[in-house]
Amino acid sequence: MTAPLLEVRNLTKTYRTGGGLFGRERAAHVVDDVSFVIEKGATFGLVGESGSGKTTIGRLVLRLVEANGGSLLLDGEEIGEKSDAEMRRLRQRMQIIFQDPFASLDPRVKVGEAIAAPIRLHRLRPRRDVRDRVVELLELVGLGAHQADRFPHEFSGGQRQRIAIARALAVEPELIVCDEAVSALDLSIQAQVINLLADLRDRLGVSYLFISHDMAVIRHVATHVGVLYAGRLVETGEAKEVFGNPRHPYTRMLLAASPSPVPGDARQRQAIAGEPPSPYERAPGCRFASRCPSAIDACRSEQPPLSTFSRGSHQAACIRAEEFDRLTLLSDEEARMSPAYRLRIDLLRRARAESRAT
Amino acid sequence: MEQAPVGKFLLSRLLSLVPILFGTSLVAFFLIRLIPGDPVIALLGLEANDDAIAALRSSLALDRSLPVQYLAWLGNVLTGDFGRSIQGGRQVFPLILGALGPTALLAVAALVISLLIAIPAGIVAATRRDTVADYGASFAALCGLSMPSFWLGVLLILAFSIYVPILPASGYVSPLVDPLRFLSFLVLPALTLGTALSAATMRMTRATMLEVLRADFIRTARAKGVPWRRVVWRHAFRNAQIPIVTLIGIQMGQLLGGVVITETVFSWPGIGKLTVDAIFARDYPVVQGAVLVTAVLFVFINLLTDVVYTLIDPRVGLQ
Amino acid sequence: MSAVAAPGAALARGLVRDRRAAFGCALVVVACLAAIAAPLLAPYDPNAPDFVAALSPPSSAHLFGTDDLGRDTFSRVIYGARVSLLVGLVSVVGALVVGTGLGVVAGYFGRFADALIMRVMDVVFAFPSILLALAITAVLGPSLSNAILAIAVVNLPVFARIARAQTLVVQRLDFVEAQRALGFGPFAILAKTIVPNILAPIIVQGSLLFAAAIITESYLSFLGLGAQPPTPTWGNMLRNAIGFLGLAPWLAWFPGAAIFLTVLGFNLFGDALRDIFDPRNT
Amino acid sequence: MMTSETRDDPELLRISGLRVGFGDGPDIVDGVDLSLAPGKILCLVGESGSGKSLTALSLMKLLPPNARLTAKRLQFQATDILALSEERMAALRGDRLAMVFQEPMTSLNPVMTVGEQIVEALRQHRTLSRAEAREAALEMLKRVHIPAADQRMDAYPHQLSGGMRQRVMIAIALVCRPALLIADEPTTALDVTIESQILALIDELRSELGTAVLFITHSLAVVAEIADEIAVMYAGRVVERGSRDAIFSDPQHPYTLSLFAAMPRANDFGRQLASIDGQVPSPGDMPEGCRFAPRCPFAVDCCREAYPPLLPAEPGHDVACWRAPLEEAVAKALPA
Amino acid sequence: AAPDVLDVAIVSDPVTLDPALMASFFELSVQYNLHEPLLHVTPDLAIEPGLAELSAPDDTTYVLTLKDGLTFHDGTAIDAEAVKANFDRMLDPATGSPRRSELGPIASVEASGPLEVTIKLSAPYAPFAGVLANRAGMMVSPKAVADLGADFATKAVGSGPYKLVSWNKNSELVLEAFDGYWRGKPAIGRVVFHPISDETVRMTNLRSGTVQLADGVAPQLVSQVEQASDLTMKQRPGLGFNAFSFNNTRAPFDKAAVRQAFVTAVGPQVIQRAVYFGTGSVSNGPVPPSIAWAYDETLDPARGDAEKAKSILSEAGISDPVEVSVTVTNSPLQVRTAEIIQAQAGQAGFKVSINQIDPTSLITVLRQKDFDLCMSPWSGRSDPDGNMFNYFTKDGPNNFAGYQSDAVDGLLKKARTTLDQDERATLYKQAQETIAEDAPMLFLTFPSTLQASVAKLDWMQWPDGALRLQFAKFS
Ligand SMILES: Nc1ncnc2c1ncn2[C@@H]1O[C@H](COP(=O)(O)OP(=O)(O)OP(=O)(O)O)[C@@H](O)[C@H]1O
Ligand SMILES: Nc1ncnc2c1ncn2[C@@H]1O[C@H](COP(=O)(O)OP(=O)(O)OP(=O)(O)O)[C@@H](O)[C@H]1O
Ligand SMILES: [Mg+2]
Ligand SMILES: [Mg+2]
Repeated sequence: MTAPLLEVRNLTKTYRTGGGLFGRERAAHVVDDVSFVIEKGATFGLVGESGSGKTTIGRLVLRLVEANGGSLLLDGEEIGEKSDAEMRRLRQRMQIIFQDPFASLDPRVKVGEAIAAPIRLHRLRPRRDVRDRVVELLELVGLGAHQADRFPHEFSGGQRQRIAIARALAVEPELIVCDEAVSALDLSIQAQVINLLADLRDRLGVSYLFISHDMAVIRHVATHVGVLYAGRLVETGEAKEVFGNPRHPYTRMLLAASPSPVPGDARQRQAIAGEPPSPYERAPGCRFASRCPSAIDACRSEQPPLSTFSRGSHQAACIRAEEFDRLTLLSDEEARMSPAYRLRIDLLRRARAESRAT
Repeated sequence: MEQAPVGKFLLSRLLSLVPILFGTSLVAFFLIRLIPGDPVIALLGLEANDDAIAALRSSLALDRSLPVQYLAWLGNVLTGDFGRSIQGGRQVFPLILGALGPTALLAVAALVISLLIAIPAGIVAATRRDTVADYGASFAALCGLSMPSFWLGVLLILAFSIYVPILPASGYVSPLVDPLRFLSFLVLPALTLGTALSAATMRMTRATMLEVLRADFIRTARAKGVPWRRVVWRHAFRNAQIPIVTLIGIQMGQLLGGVVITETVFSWPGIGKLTVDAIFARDYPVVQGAVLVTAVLFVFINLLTDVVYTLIDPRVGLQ
Repeated sequence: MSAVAAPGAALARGLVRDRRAAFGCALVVVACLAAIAAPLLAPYDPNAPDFVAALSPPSSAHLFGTDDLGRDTFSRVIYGARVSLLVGLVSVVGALVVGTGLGVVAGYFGRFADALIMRVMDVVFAFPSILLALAITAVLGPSLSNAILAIAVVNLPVFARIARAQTLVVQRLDFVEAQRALGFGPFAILAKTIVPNILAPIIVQGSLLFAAAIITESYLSFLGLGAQPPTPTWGNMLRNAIGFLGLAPWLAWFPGAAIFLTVLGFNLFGDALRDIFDPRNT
Repeated sequence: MMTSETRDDPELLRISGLRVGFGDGPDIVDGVDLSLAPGKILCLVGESGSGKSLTALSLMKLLPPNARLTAKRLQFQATDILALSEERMAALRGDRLAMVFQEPMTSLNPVMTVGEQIVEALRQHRTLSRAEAREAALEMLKRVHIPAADQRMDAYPHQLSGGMRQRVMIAIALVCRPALLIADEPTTALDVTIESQILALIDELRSELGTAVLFITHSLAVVAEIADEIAVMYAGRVVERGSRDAIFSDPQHPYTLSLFAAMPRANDFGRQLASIDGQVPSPGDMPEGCRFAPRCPFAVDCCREAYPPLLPAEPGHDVACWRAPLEEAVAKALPA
Repeated sequence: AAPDVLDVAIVSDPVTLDPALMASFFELSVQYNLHEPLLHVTPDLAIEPGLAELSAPDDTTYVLTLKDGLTFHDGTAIDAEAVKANFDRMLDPATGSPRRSELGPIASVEASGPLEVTIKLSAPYAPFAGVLANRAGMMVSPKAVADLGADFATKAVGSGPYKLVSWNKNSELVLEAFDGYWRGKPAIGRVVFHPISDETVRMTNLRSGTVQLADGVAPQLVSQVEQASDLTMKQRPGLGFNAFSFNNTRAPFDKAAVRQAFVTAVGPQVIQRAVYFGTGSVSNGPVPPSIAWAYDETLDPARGDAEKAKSILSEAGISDPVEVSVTVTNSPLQVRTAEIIQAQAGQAGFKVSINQIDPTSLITVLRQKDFDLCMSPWSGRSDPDGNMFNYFTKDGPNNFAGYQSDAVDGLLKKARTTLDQDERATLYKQAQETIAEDAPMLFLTFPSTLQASVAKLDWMQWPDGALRLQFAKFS
């Protein structure tokens, strides 16, 4: 059996923050014993509450921040110990699209050059073809060649995000960490980018670690899903398993809270009461217990391991995982829309099909 | 890891002093001996004859081999004995400390003056970019800059002790002895130096402020309704401080190393003139001692700047 | 591709647009021209004394008057540009390049590199410039180039420290991390990402130290370590003039103005450089 | 006092003929008209780069220095913002008029703790003691659901996650309870639970204080949830405008339709999403007629010749399309 | 009331206050106030009794008789033992005192009575009285020397009109009138010396009244000071000379003709006017007109004559340009002088480069003969021997030129041991003539001593420039 493209084992990250110059240091346990694998051509969707450590995991995977513990295997090879020079070579195989595209673009470099530089660095195209490649990439993300000569601050938020995507794609990596990569895009551009990523996956076997808050997007793109809560994975497995039969109360609440684009529909959206545990303190027991409607005493005494519920690759870290009913989510929103809406969408589809055909 | 970061940092910096001082002492010792000229001849001048030279040389132990001299000196320094000046026979360490005091007082006064002039001027220039205020401030700064301190010093003396005789032309008295007279002596040299320093600080302030004023968080501050003046001082200026503090650290270093020309013009008995005179007289013990002491001072100034960085910008860590 | 369009073109466009920059550039060009074409421009031999005409005030025969030996100040100011510009430019540019390099390396790599580089800089800084100049001269012999070397060495720590401090801040920004993620090596990141983003204060410092270097040169040549008489330099002329403060004040005006205008030119030019290469500028 | 004033005002905000350009380039925002009543939420959706953020920034008069702003009318609470001095404008900002910016990472001052930054906004407009202000700021941080809020008060922005910074920004904007909140994609960095909490908070403010909101977002779900009014922008112009229900149940403009069609939906894993073919025209090179025409499958000659005015399709629902309503114009032409 | 404090600007801070070790000309001003020599010299260079009276029973014996009841500043008596101890100290090779050679061929020093010291010489030594009126005659307290050890140099205890109060390096040196001074307590109670090395700054200090007396007025400022009604400018021909040594030991100046040509090319009148602004006088030899009896006014060669210089060169078969370097220290006066020499010699076929060095290196350069032409000015002594012996005898310590003339060597040695002044005058004039022919040195000017004060200060000026402030008072 061939090794998966990326295997993450027991990853742990603790930030130390000094309280001022002379204050005592405090430790924030931000990522705690996280393990998952990403097969070639798979998309691992990472979801979780804001601040739960998703970005940190993304950065740990690329070793942009160093883990406090755990190992990272790329093609079965440990990369946690690689020297800087070796890491640099590996970086061509792994890329990250940062959550904040503006901060991750050098304000003094024109975007065309920002995209061209990695192509030249890794000698992915002969010099004279670089410019064409840059234009090609810009067009792939819905920007035009004329935008290559502008600076990052001259772009809108969504445009910057697309530039960041184009730059990551430029090195033709095998694994891309997409940290909220499509969240600032309007729906049609988002669709274009998601299609592009899917196409790369299908044609070239590119894999993704896809971090997003948007359940609809995750559902659309992810083959596997991991649900992160306060630095720990609480549920993971194949996407259709997890979405179809969520076993951890947090996952269930997350899905239940997902909004629906049907007016009037979403009013039942339910917020999760309470707040996540502070990363500075570590209480025994399940981290979600304080907010969990189904928590029992046992939940507060011991941290349940991730395998509590295990069917195939589907795992959940909840001692009551077996007890929950199947969660039925409202399915097709379009069906609930007005007739006029459906008629016009249908017209649009047919007109598009028509114009593409000619 | 468990120790407060600053403790660890201080400790490592203090440890780093050991090789620095060793290196400095070695370089200082041999560098000054590289320069042709003989301290004994320098001392005896034109009247030197061979006997007198030989006698003095052996009484100063300058006739021994260099490594022996170096080790002997180093040994003495380690016990706190920096030796005696060849010129005049004073104890080196008190001599240096005695000169460092006036220099430090002058340096602090000059820095304060320069900051009082330069920071507001730099900020005005940056916020009113391309207005008369900006041009005026920049013009004045460049005048201050292209005016060598010996000129500025002499012109100030002409102005304030001859045409409008309100200040003494030059001199020094310890502030412990007569604080008022001390102040009257301090004004002109501090102004001379302060003006020169303020040129650099003003330009630096202007440049970094221009940079910072474009940042997104400035827009946030304005969106909060913070008045422009406060946006400038509290948001922009604080973010512009790293290069300014660096510059101040450098200037402090330069000042404590001595400002020969200003000291000469105002007869200020500082470390700069002492060191330069000692260099010219090839007064080995004084030069070596002064270099060592300044090196230690610099290490401390830099340590201080590094600590200040962390206070200014939480993203900067120690080490 | 045009994203890397020649900086020269950008500069030219910037100069056309910005009148101040053009003025600064013009000043620098005039100074350089004076230096290059001195023999053509100077009406007199700058070193030929004329004791009868000593200390004569500006007149039509001697535009800027004459000095204590009756030499034509105008000619000397023109010739003075040669040494002064050379010293200013070479020593500052040299120190800027090397010092900035050391500083960013220290700031970026931290730890051992930082400790080593910055402590060496401390030591260099602790040595009085005159001592360094004398020592360099002692080893390499007295010449103008050694004076330049000495001035550059003394300025080295200044640039190193500023560069290091800025690097400490900039290297934590996301876009630097992005470059690392893209697989750029540390030196590529330093050269292409960090340096352009810390250049503003360094350019400012450079254009300021230019003036200081001209004046330091006069000090060194005064000690016999720089340009030797009768070679005129602006610093020397200014220094000499102080002895004639009451007698012949014009001796100071003209070299002083030459320094001022050149420094003004370099500062305006430096500002313009910064603005032109700062995309966020209008 | 202030709230009563806003309540009486039928129109809190009225923009007409807003144009924004850069340097001597073309107008990027090209004649936007919007209005907003107190207590209402107007959602601005549209193509990325169409000028939504610029429109928002124009209202705050916080456009970049090289931007050029012109408008027929820019009126907030009966004051003409366009004519306001910078000082008067500053007094307005953060107090009655607040904004959450799109870039959470760079919009917070890196050298001030988040607590200080919220306190500052508060003390700028309210006379409060330091302790009171801190108390109120902490309260606000809790209301935007930052965990361990009292510890986070003293954290620096770089120590927070993206979503937390975004919430700090929201806290700053809300702390003075503004009459108009301009929120530029405030919830894109937030997970669904916090998003809904923030939306609830906004809703609360709206009902408590009559705060009106100009809400820029790409999430149709969010729009569906909170909008009273919707404006759809494309290439610097508003192409469709109306009440939420009107737009959702009766979307008219082909661009609006494209947005809806592009939504990923349940159970379509692996299927292509419906994106729009072609490129957005560049601002310097806008087509003569309808700006969407080159990408519109319904476009006919007249679309390419003249720009369609924003005309009411129904009362309170305006659309800028020559071919609206579509079914009448094209149904016959298309094969079933 | 007249002020009781006099602030004096001097050119540099003294190195040492120990007269046995002092070496710099600029220290004299301070030294003469701290340590009065055994004999006193008048402004006209006559020698008078001071602390002691000198008699010479024979050509090689001198007897010093001390005034009774004199004490050093520390109260110890100035008696024969103390004087002997001083001589012993200066003569002890281990002291390394430059005074040792000045004192001449001393055979023995005896305390022949409580207040009487007998000094025996091994040969007659004509300058001896002059020497005792100078540095070598300055007596210090032997007790203080013993007690203070290495600190004596900074705390000197002497016998002069003023005693030391405090000395802050580079700042101020404070003296206080000595009650026990033999002429009576000086009129001015306190004297503060301020070392101010820059000539312009010294004058601004004087003009502002921060100091009331300034040493070393820059020549170009003389006329300005003279015009100022509230200032007094005093000038008086000095004892020394401004000259350059040719390096007689190596090409090109090993040939007398080349030296002659160079001397002819350089016009001292121009230097006197352009550099010294008319102060002082032109010099063609080592003895200044202030030492009238030995001054040779007949020396008047053609100078500043480029044509003649050229012809001398071509007669000697030397083809120009002759490349030489001229070494000077970095004082403005010297650099200006060098620039003029460069220009003038340039017209006569010399290609002159200027080599600036610092003053410390100067002495090394001179001693190592590492130069072609190097400044070697002399502060001068009241006796012509002091201006010539060390410079022109074969192994004179200041014979930097490497001048080897049997004739001059013999004349100078003879003049030293001859006690009759007329005879000595002839010998010195002969020597000066020979020197003028051989041209081992390039003589330029005899500088004047230039000092200035506020008008209300009454003071006397000495040719050696030393300020003797017991004779000063505020009017
Ligand atoms: N400083 C600037 N200089 C030049 N063009 C700019 C500048 N800022 C923005 N633009 C241009 O203005 C247009 C509108 O920008 P804006 O930020 O308003 O878009 P947006 O609608 O908010 O998009 P997004 O949804 O992606 O944030 C964009 O095409 C952008 O390229
Ligand atoms: N440099 C740092 N120092 C201290 N704490 C940090 C640092 N960086 C991140 N954290 C903390 O780590 C936690 C996780 O942050 P991370 O950015 O990984 O969250 P996230 O899941 O990406 O959240 P979001 O969805 O909001 O972006 C947060 O609690 C944050 O405060
Ligand atoms: Mg994140
Ligand atoms: Mg936007």
